[in-house]
Amino acid sequence: MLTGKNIHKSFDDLEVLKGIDIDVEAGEVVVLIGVSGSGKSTLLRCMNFLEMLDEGEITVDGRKVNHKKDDLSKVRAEVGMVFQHFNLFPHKTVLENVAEAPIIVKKINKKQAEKEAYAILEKVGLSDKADVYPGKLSGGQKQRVAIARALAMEPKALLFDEPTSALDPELVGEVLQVMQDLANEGMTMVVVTHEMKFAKEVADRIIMLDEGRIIEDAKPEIFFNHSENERTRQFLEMVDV
Amino acid sequence: MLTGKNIHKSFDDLEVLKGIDIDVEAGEVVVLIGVSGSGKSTLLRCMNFLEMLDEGEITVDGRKVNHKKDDLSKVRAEVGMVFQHFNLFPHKTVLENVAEAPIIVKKINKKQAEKEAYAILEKVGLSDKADVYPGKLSGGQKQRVAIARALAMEPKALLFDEPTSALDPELVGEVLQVMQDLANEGMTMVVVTHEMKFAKEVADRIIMLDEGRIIEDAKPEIFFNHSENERTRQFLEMVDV
Amino acid sequence: GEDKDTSKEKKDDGSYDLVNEGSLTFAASGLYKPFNFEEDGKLTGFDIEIGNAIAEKMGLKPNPVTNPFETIMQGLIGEKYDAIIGSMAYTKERAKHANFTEPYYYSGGMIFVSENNTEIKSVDDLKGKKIGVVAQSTYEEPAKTVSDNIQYYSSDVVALKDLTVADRLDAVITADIVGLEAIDNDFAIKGIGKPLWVEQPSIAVRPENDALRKEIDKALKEIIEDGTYDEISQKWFNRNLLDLDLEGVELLE
Amino acid sequence: MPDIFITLFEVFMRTYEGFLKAALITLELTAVAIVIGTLFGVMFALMKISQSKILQTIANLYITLIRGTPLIVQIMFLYYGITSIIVLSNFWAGAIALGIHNGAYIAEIFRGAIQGIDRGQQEASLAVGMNRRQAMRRIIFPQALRRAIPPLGNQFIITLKDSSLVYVIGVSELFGLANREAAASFQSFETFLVVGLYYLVLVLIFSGLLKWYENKLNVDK
Amino acid sequence: MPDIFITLFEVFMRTYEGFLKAALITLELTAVAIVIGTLFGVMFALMKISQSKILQTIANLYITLIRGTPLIVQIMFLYYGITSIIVLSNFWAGAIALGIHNGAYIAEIFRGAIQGIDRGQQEASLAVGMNRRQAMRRIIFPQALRRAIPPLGNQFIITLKDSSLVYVIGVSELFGLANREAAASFQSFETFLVVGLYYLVLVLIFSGLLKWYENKLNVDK
Ligand SMILES: Nc1ncnc2c1ncn2[C@@H]1O[C@H](COP(=O)(O)OP(=O)(O)OP(=O)(O)O)[C@@H](O)[C@H]1O
Ligand SMILES: Nc1ncnc2c1ncn2[C@@H]1O[C@H](COP(=O)(O)OP(=O)(O)OP(=O)(O)O)[C@@H](O)[C@H]1O
Ligand SMILES: [Mg+2]
Ligand SMILES: [Mg+2]
Repeated sequence: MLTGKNIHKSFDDLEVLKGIDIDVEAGEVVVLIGVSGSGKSTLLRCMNFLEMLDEGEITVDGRKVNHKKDDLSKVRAEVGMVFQHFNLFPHKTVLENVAEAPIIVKKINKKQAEKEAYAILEKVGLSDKADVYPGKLSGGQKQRVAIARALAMEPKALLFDEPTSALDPELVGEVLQVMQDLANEGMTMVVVTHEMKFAKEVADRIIMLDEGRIIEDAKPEIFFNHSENERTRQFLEMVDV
Repeated sequence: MLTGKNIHKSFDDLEVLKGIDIDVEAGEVVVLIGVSGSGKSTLLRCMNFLEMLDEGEITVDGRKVNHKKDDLSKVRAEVGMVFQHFNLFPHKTVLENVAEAPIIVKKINKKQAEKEAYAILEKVGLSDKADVYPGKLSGGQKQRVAIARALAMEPKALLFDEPTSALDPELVGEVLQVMQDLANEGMTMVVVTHEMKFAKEVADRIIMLDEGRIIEDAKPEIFFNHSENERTRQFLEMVDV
Repeated sequence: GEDKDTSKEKKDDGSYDLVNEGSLTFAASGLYKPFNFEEDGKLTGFDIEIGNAIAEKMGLKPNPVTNPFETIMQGLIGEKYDAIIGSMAYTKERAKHANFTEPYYYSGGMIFVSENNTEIKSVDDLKGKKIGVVAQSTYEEPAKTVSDNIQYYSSDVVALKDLTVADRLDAVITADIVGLEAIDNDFAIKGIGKPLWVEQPSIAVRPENDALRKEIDKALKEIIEDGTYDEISQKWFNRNLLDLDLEGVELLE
Repeated sequence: MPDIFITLFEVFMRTYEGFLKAALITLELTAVAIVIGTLFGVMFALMKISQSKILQTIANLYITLIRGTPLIVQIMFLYYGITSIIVLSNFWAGAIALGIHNGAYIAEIFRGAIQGIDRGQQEASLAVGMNRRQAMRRIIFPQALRRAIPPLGNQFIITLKDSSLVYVIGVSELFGLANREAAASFQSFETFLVVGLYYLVLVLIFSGLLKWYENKLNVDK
Repeated sequence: MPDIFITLFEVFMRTYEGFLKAALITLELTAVAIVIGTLFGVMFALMKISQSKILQTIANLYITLIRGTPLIVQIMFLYYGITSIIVLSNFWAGAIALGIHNGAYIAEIFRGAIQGIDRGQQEASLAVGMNRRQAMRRIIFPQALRRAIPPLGNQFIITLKDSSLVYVIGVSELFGLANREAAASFQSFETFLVVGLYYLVLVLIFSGLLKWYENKLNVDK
């Protein structure tokens, strides 16, 4: 469904991604882990075309994306993204945050878009906050709105970049719950997270990045218990599973 | 030598010192400890007249200091102070930092003052840095210069407010060494510190402040091993001696 | 004033353009008492009343406006007003850019000095002295011929005021009437002798609007003939400004 | 001493009707100049942060020219430049000159405000499928505008004072009138003192409003 | 098009001798105004941060009055005010007016710079026995001065442009000369363009020096 082939990406002199091959099947939940600076965020951002590739290609739903010819904003809408710091639009209400893109990108009429947005908010348990501005929400609520906002574009896949690491510990659960529900409904997801419990229970596959390369790609039970990779074992010790 | 009687001090509505009696004898080394916010810094600053008392009095070398009548800057020069963040004068060389006050406060002639400053720098092991600006020094070196600067005024007592807590761990030793040397030479010292080893080995007495009151005042061996005070034992557990 | 899309073409049929239909809009600096200045928020003075009389003769509504002297020509060319009736004297240089009517008064250029000044008694004493003139006034040239130490001003009042400050300025050359007005307002200055230069304040219009100049000239002549002019001049100066003995003085142009 | 106060009071009483009207013109000039300046400012700010080198260069040139020369020179230059092309009233010539001048300063205000918006806002907008233009128009700019209001208010106050310079092209605002009053009454000292008070009062009123708005903004946060 | 360049060149060649002299006067005016402004600025900054309510009030009044009124009104007012007290040439009257104006802005620069110095510097000075005055003179102020230099340089550039306004009191600096040139030659557009370039060059030179100094300062850190 979402594939990357031989992805290379450098910033100035720093080569951050050194040839990544990744293939996410429809309905699959892939958790991406690795130490800080290993290139996890950059990989996600490449898969959503927020960064241009230096080399390699990305295929969405069987269609190869051409950076020059395609309207990237169209393609981006097919792959949603949820950010560590939520990045909600502070000058718009929760409902407007969710309905904004359908209205101006998909040109759906406002009434209809708001009705659908409301339904999505209900799904993430926040319909009662529809008319509130993001400033009044807790971190966990913000992240659930951010997920709703991404869902509103009916993406084929969702990327999450450390969605819970800016949250107070007591608020992590509600966001993971929403993500788990999505996974259960069959959403294709790529999740960068340090929540090993989530990885163990929800992921179909775990991919370990190290210095811009994939050094392990395995099912959770194998990854956590039988990994033969030195770096993986170091990492697992570090995150203290 | 340095006595405070019934010291009260408030900031707006917050009463920080609630009647402190403290008596430091000549040549004595007193270590002041207490949790953050207990009033340690405020007490030191009162003893050096950087803060005015609301009530109570301070006696230096037998002379009661009158805040209104006395020239506080004269009295201050008799009680030196070393700060957590060094507060060296960045626009003056190390030598000038040390010689400045003797020249402009004591009106000693410049040559003589610099000669003496150099001697003091030798004592703290920094005569080779005399012509360097503070910006080029390590934290430990800065603090040793700050001590030299205080010594240059030939104070009767020296106050230290957490002199090592802004330092990288590997630089703490050199500063403590200088302080220990001073103690051995018979300098009267009041030291706020979390360095329990220093307290144990160098202090003649340890005073524990809690919420603006002295709750314990004892020799180190008693303080560390036989304290009957609940708060003291909690504190000692916390700092992990 | 309102924006107006007037064509700049010359018209041959004797008709003329007006910035405001039915009104004669004319400009003065408003800083030149008693010729043009503001009183109770209204422009008044000799120039203004002459302008009003001319407009009435032409069957137009008079509309006096102010514009600083520095930019008064540009305002005319930029069609902010139809004419300058602001004690602007005819000079050859100015005539290259605007068309001038006959002079509507003669003005004598006079030397003014501080009340206490005993040194300067005639134009010959001005050599090397510091002389103040209004920049671009017609007195700039005579000043330059007697001294090369010239101080420029944009207002006569500022220049005359500086005379009262020791060492700032030795003399000011300006219209006698303006200096006398300042004396009336308790400026500690005095005039030296009789007017030495005479300038010819005239009314300026845009070159392409020469038909208007002709009409104004006609109206000017009429008010001189029917006594209106004399009445206005007597009111402000107790004499007729056009009655001047031009013998022995230099006509500035 | 009381003498001067009596004279001042006389001057004040004699002139207040004219000065109140002139103050209105000053305010109108200022308001129009800020509106024009804001249009220019937004345009050049967008050019400056655009991807196009040419647009950037044009914006930099404009900003450098305006910030590198005195306002009064700009007024004169534009006055002579504009009048030879189109016919404008003095008021509009002055307002446009002030507006063009303001544009350079306001451009920097907007550029700062836009670049001060968290990058995440742009990324989030792109991630939901907006293109750059939509992201700017719907997400970045509205937030930047809100931030730009305090410095714009400050610029308004600066313009209020700067508007005194268009007297050179014959606009009857406060300073122009004061000049004429001074020349007519020969009471220059008193007249300029009085007109100074008019400006002061206006500036203080707008500074007060600005402070109030800033406090409100802080409380809202 | 080439026509205008030929005219410009002619105007330039005809006027450059006068303009170079006038530019010198502009620079002298600016320099004197900055020196006077700095003296005033330091004085009022110290008053503003002093313990005395009276001194604070005086400083606030001064700063409010200057910042609340247009420079050109201040020039006129001071010109007539100063004139009735002491005897000054127009150059000095203008320079002093600009200096007093600058003083208010420079006071804020120094106040900011002084208050930006870490409080620990004051405490360390007192702790070694200095009194407040010594601490200010020997420790705080020298550091504040170094910090104040970039904003002072900026103020210099602002003053360079503002100095154009003293033409109203008859100082023959760049703008005053340009005005006369323009009126005499009736080539207003070209003249103001040329004088604008003089200002631009001066401003760019000083901006360049300022950037260079700021970079040096950053490297030194
Ligand atoms: N826009 C950029 N410009 C320059 N360097 C960048 C940029 N974005 C990322 N990098 C660098 O690329 C490397 C990989 O960054 P990336 O954010 O992908 O790591 P990460 O695995 O997500 O780390 P973390 O767990 O800290 O988020 C880092 O060294 C980072 O500094
Ligand atoms: N200048 C001041 N104004 C207002 N409150 C102050 C001031 N100085 C100190 N305080 C308050 O007084 C209390 C005691 O402060 P003090 O610095 O003496 O504590 P401390 O024991 O030195 O703590 P720490 O270990 O954190 O340095 C704190 O609550 C502090 O916030
Ligand atoms: Mg990351
Ligand atoms: Mg402390």
